[in-house]
Amino acid sequence: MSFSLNPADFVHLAPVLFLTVWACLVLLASAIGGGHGRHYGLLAILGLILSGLGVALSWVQHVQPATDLFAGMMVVDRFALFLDMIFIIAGILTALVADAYLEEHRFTEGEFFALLLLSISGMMMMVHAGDLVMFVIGLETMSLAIYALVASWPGQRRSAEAGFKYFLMGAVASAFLLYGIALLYGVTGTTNLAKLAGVINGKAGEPLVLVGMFMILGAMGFKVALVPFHMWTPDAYEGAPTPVTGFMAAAVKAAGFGALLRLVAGLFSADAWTFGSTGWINIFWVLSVLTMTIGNISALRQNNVKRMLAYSSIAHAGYLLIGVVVVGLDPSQMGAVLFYVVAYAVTTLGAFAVVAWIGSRDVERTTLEDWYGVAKHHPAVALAMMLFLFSLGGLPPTAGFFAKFYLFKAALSFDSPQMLTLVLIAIANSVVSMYYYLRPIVAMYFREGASAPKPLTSFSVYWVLGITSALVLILGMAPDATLAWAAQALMGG
Amino acid sequence: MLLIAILAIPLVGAIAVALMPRKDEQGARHMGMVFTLLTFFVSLALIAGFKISDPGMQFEFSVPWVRSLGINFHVGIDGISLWLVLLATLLGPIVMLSTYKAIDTRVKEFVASLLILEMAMIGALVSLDLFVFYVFWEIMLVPMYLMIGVWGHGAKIYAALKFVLYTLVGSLVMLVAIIYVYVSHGAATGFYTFDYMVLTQSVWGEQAQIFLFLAFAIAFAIKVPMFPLHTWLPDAHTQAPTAGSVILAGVLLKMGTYGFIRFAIPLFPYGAAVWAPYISGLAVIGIIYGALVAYAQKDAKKLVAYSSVSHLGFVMLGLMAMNEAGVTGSLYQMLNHGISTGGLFLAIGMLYERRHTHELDQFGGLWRRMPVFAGMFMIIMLSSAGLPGLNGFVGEFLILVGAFTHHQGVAGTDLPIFIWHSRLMAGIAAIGVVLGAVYLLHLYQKLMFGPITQPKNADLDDASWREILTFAPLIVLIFAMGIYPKPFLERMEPAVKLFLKEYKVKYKASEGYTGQQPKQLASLSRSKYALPALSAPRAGIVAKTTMAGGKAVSPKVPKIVRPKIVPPKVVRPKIVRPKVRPRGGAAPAPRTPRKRISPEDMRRIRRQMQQRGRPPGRGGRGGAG
Amino acid sequence: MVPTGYVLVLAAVLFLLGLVGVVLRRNVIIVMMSVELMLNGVNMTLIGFARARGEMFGQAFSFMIIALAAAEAAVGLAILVAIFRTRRTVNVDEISLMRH
Amino acid sequence: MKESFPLIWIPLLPLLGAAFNLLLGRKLSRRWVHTVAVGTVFGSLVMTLFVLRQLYAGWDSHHHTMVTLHHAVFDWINAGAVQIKFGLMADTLTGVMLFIVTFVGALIHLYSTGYMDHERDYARFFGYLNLFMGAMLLLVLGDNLVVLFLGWEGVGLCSYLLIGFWYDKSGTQKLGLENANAGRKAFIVNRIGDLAFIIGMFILFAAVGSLDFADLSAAAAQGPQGPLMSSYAPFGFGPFSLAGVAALFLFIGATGKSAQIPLYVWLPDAMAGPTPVSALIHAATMVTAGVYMVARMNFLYMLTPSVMAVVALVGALTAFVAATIGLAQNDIKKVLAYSTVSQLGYMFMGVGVGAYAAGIFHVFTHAFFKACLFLGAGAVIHALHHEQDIRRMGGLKSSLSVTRLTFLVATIAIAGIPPLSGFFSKDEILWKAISTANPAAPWLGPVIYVLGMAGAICTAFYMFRLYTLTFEGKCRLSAEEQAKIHPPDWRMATPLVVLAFGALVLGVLGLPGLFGEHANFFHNWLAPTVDQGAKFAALAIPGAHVTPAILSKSHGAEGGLMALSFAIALLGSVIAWRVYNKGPSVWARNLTDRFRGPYNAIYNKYFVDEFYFLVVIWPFKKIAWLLWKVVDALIIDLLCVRGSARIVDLMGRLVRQFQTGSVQHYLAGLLVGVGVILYVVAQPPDDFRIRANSIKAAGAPLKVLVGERVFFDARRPVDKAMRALEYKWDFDGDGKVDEPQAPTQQKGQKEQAQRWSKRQMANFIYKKPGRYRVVMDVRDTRWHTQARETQVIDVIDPNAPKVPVSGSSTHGKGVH
Repeated sequence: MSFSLNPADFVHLAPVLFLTVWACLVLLASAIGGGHGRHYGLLAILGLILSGLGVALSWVQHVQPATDLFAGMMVVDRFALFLDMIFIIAGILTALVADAYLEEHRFTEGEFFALLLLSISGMMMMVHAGDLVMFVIGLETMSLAIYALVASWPGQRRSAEAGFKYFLMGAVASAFLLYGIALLYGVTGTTNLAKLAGVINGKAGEPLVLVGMFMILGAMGFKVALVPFHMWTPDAYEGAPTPVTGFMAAAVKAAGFGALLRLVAGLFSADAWTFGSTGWINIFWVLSVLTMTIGNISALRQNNVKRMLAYSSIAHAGYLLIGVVVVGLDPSQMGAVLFYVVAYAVTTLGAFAVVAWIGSRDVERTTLEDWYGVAKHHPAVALAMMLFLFSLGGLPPTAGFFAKFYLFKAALSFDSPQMLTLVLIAIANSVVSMYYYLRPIVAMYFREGASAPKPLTSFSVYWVLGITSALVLILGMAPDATLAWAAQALMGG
Repeated sequence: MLLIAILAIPLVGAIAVALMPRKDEQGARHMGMVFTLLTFFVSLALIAGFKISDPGMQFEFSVPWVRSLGINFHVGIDGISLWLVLLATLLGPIVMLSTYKAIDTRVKEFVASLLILEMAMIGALVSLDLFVFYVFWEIMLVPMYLMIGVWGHGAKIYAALKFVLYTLVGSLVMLVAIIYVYVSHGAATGFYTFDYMVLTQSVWGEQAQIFLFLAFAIAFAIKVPMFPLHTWLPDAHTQAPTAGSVILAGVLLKMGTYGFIRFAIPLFPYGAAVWAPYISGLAVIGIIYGALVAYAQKDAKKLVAYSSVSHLGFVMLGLMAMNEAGVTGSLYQMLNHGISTGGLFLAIGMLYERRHTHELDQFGGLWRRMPVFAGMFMIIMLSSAGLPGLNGFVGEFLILVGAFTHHQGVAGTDLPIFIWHSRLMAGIAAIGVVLGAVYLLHLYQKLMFGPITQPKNADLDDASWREILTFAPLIVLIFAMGIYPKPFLERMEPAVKLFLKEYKVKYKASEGYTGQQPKQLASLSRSKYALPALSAPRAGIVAKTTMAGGKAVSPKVPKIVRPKIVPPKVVRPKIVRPKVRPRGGAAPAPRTPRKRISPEDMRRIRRQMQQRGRPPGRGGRGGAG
Repeated sequence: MVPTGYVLVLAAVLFLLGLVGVVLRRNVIIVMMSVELMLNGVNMTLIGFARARGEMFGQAFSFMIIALAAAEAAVGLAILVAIFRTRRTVNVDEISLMRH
Repeated sequence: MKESFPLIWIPLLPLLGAAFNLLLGRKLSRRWVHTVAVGTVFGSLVMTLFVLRQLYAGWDSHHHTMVTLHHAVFDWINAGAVQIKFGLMADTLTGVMLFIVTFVGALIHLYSTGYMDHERDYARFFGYLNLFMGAMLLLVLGDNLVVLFLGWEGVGLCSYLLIGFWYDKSGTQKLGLENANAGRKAFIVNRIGDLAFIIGMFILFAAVGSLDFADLSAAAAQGPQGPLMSSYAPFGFGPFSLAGVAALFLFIGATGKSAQIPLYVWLPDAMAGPTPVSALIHAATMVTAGVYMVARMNFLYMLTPSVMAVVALVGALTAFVAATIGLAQNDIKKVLAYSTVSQLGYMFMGVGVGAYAAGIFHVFTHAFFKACLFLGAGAVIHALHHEQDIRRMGGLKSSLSVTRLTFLVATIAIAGIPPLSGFFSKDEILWKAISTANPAAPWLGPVIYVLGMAGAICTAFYMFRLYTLTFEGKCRLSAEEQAKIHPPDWRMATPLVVLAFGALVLGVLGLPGLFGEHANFFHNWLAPTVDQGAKFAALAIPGAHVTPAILSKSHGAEGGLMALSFAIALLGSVIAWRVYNKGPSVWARNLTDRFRGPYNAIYNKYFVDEFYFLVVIWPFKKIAWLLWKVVDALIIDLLCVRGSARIVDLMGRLVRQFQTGSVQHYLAGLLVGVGVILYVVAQPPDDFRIRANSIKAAGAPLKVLVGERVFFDARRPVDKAMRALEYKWDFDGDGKVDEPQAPTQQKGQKEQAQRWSKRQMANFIYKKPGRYRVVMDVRDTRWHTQARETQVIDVIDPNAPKVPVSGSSTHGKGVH
């Protein structure tokens, strides 16, 4: 294998590298500056904006075909750039929320933002990966940072426990992933995705390849919280500091699905892998049904809003899996999945921002009782939360509705009874899910609170709420531009 | 543009009210009043500008909304929707007026909800694009949900939840059907659109129609509500505040029946014909059942709620008669029900304001204290009971005549058994008229007659001027519509005629058509907006279209070679056009067949997609390594 | 020369042993060691394959995994310390504050 | 001949009066109220007189022709085939009804100003009364059934409102709901009739396509070929002629409005209303609407002798039954109420035998004497401060002399004693009844005649009982009550006198045939409208001969029967006079004691109300309650709606039990997930299809021929599985592997079973016809997993095509 370093590759990689370096700078600054104060958040946001500009520039300047960097280790295509943009926006919004949140709950700030930036750079590596090795590096960079973020609330038992559970399961999942990669390497002799895709086609029946493949998919299922690999999700989401939870639901999920799509639509796209009773489409079909159903019915009676949203995120992973199946059938329908990812990310960030907003002074007010009467004292926030919940439930005119509609449209464009069944199951799930999405609304609007909540007062949270609710409405009512971008974000394109 | 104005005014009003200071409750009420009145007066211009003899859509307006999916913000009204729109705009100020005293908490939010609700209802009534319709249809849920939940009473949370979930079940099934219609129509014609005017020009195969109609029908039947799907209604009505009940009964329930007449039947005439006997059977059951159960109620609001089940059974029965008398009667009865049942809810709401109960046993002998109120209540009650000379009679009479002469209008059901089936149906339904009198007189007697038994009732105030003013428009309409219905009927007539004509044409066309794909008929178009030019993409892959601004997406996006489709000339309603032929262009457009997909097909499609859509990047990379 | 198959089987056994340890052991330290064992199984697989193919990719990858394992251990132990501080235990069973 | 006339003003005037009084009357003085109320009705009366003048001018008594006045007001209900105009029409029949309504109505309005003088809701009362006038006038003026129905329901509404006028008092001045209940009963019973009425309308509409009387009668005049005579057999019953069904339904409607069996039960209760209301609505006008309707639809009834027989029989039965009930009532108004029911029975008897003129004539005379009776009764009640029990009255002739005199005249009239009006009208009906010749029921004439005569004697009896108990003998009231008796003022007395005078002399308008061919003015007046016998006979319409032709020519018979009915009436009167002359007598008490059973039965109105309660009302309430509680609340809501929600919820709770909080359990879940997926993946593909000769089985078994070499292969929809698969086949289902074949026969079964072929194809020759099961085993050599596919195949012998493919005895068992 010849290996030559093309200096131009670094230009393409600049946003990722920049972010990594910036993370280190933030860390350094916090080490020097003592770790407290508002400027770290702003610093992180500045870095994200700069990186985002780079990504945008890359998108505009992008010429096809996709660029392979470092001898195929990484690839720059619009698919990855689109996801990059999601990560960065999610990062900015999370940083804004965290800024207020951390100040209120008084824990270390500099490291937090450094970890945030690091995890974003990991995600970017992950979706840019052209090689399984790169993929692992990105995944681990992201995961390790997130483990730390989850457990970053000092003195909070729940935070540490959540971090531990997430870490341990993540480590095992990583081991599975690595073992799967090792097996694939053993059979094919390469870990480059493009090369693998060529070689692996003829080896569908090989036990080692199959085991490897499904170990990798299992590990990815863990990352995006598919049933039955989902069990860490509620605990980790509940225990993590709320901005981190939002970030996990939005960005980590997006990264996971991005990577999953890379794998299924890139690596395992051969017919023999895809179709038939043992192809991954069938398996994902079943997983999709299981994931959305179990996610939804588990959320039904949750009195903890954060945990309920965690289950809801599982359910949404199930819906997204419909998109994965669709992309498996027709890669040009990628736009449907990506739009859904965007819509879900924006909505869930907003929802978790509200959850973060309402708690104060080391207390996260996450039970429904805590939410009683919010609408009376804070009508605007209640309205925004209602918007997010309706978006999650898929009521127009919100982003969630349009995303769901677009996804179902993509699924139904195959006149296949199986897809119709899947959509109908998703429909039934939507109805069930509406029940628990309405419960916080009931608490906020229909109940009288014993005492007025004392939420965060920092203006940055309100910025986030404003931005996310505006985005939810824009994506729901004027989705044209986003649709066009999502439609262009084809893999290798 | 007039319709856009009618839609925009309440929306602007809602925003304006939302921005008002929280303390200024009276100001919010006045603001709401101003905007609802403004909407109403602007909507009166619809009557003025309405061309009576034109059966097609009027005041049409269309602007692309989501270009890449062929969604247009397409609105318009015809004789079918005209009066319903006016009913909605009329009930707006009436309801607003009725809430001046009834709502005293969170007034600002209430007024905003009301205005949003009004906008959504009008939107659903005027939209001519399935997607737009669906959006408005769902938006209606939210303010109503809040109204029941926030300003309701009793088990309001349960009722609100039931209302939303019940409705949602149906509407999501409808969403699937809408998407199916869109996708299959696009695949067959290469013309992806949700535009009602375009979609109605195609017929689907028999089997597909049966299922698609069912999917639409479930959504609408829940909203109507028809017999076994009605249990959300009593709860919602009982727990809702007066304004909510009035709007719910007045306009919201009409959405179901309107949906049948506007969407379900014209799109799937064969399916409608197949299901019609069952639906009319359920309608008749609903008539009798609703009346009986209404009689058993001890709660005034529940009684009226069940009476809605009975009344809307009449509407459905008339609709399923598929002849001019029946359909016109249904339309008319929708208005009547809005006015009379809305009025009943208003009246019961006024009693609630005074006594804070709906229990029949808590009242009695009110006439002595409230003669003016009792008189107005009497008129509304009689209108609901279908007394000749009042509006209810005209609708019920037409419906029953229509149902009775059902066989004279429907293709394919001329067997004697159907004749007698329909006559039996109409005969049984007519029993509902008697039962209507039974439960309404029961209600009235319990409230108004007899001595005053409860001390609390001994010093009730008679209707105030505000309340009289609330009732006045309804009572005027009750008499006007009962005595001189011509202005209403003559505007409905051409649209109903066209509806039936197209129904018959399309029924004939779909009878025996077993294809998987929809086929286009000789154009039945009534809209100058139903042109492909305005409504975006026609390629096989919807997502891959040009970016906004006309910039090409990428050189890799396949150019799907299709003959340029020349927009046909603006076609006024000329039914006679050549037989099935592709839209517009001279050369037949190649169609992407959309058949049942086996895994083999899936592979083939994928391969095609890969060849077309997938750039050779992967292969190239593979080669490089 | 040891046949490749033997190496692979040994690696698989290591991996499984690690897995069993992770699932069954109650002490968090041992659980984390078991994770390392799993990763070593992976390493061994890689090396076995690489040797059979006569190339160095596997070994290189292994180094990366070792680094990765170290990073994981660092994070893991940090979290463990945090847990121990708040509840004075390293028993897996007792770390179940959040459930259902 | 048609003429135009602004007829709308006749009903519109009272309607405007009603609107005025109901909207403004509360605030205005009584003078305004009754000026407007009475003035508008007198206005209608004047208009009516103009109408009558015009009708009279256009009427030719010899040629039986007339003019009709029309007024097309506006298009009312127009939708497709339904074109209902709001049209009014006046012909001779309408003229009579108009006169009755406006004349009697005007008098009663006048009377009411006195009667209701102390009433609090004065304006409301007159508003309702005017409203009633308007509706009744619309009813008689309508030129189609729908306008008629508008009036029909309108008068029903007014009846409801007026019966419940004292909505918070019961009949005995206590607070209660009885009055309101009575009103509701009237309305609902009427609605039941109306239900039949509208169905009748629909049938006519479905047949003719119009509901105008002109169109309907034109359709009827087409005779047996017309649309009305087509016969139907719905659901295997029948055949019925359409006209018959329609006429029957319309008549059921009439039984509701005109209080005939079985729907008469509301009328006695309706006496709860103020007495002028009883006089106007429940005696003179509204209740005769049914008779008017039948007369108006005479062309329809002529088509169906059987329905006419039903009408006559129901009328006769009602006449008799109600008269018997009247014998034992003690409430002055109840007696009159049953008397009204009974008299209405006579009217239906008349129209039922085709004697429409006679029926209407009885309506006419009845309006006078019955209104007079009710108003007289009202005067008594008014004078006695709402005492209604005749057992407590008596001896009022001195204190209420005018009332007594007019009451006596009316009593004689209703009892049927010549030469008062009642005699002529009733006797004509009886005469026409016995001489009827109904082809559908030849026995009809004598039967209804006997019933009618029996009713007549009862009538005479109870009317004189009423009169004597009220006015003769000694006064049975307490002294202080007697002191408060006051005679009616002029507003109440004038109508009494006028009506009594009418009852006295109006018989001359309908003298029997005995007095000459054209002596019966009334008959001639109505003939252009209702007498279609000759015309219909020419069209061979079956009912044409219902109207008697032969007997009626015999003056001897007519005279004889007249004498008989006079005698009967006199007998009844005299008995009553004798028995009750001195108040409630011992003799009568003894008589009732002796016949306790029959007496109880008639005293309690044959327990009809109780019967209806048991059979209709009680089950109705129970069913309504059950539907609500069982179907709605339990089955739909609890089981279906909330049940499904509960199931989902339970599933949710179950699933969450797995979320134990222990990370190792989560890991176990993860492992199980991976394990299950790997297990599934490891299975060989199961989507094989076994094909024979490249033909895929589609549901039914594959068919091959005996002796043919059949090529089997196993295909997957998606293949190139890249899996190392091996196959073996058993073609005849005998458990032995046929392919790959064992190399030698000596090799054991076991070894053969272990052999596998890599080929996906195989072939075989079937020796015998029958049904076989082909079994293919497939295994994955890498995973060492195995699967099995089967396919049923029919082997057919081409030489014996009829050999059954399975289950035949030659093969022992169907599947090898």
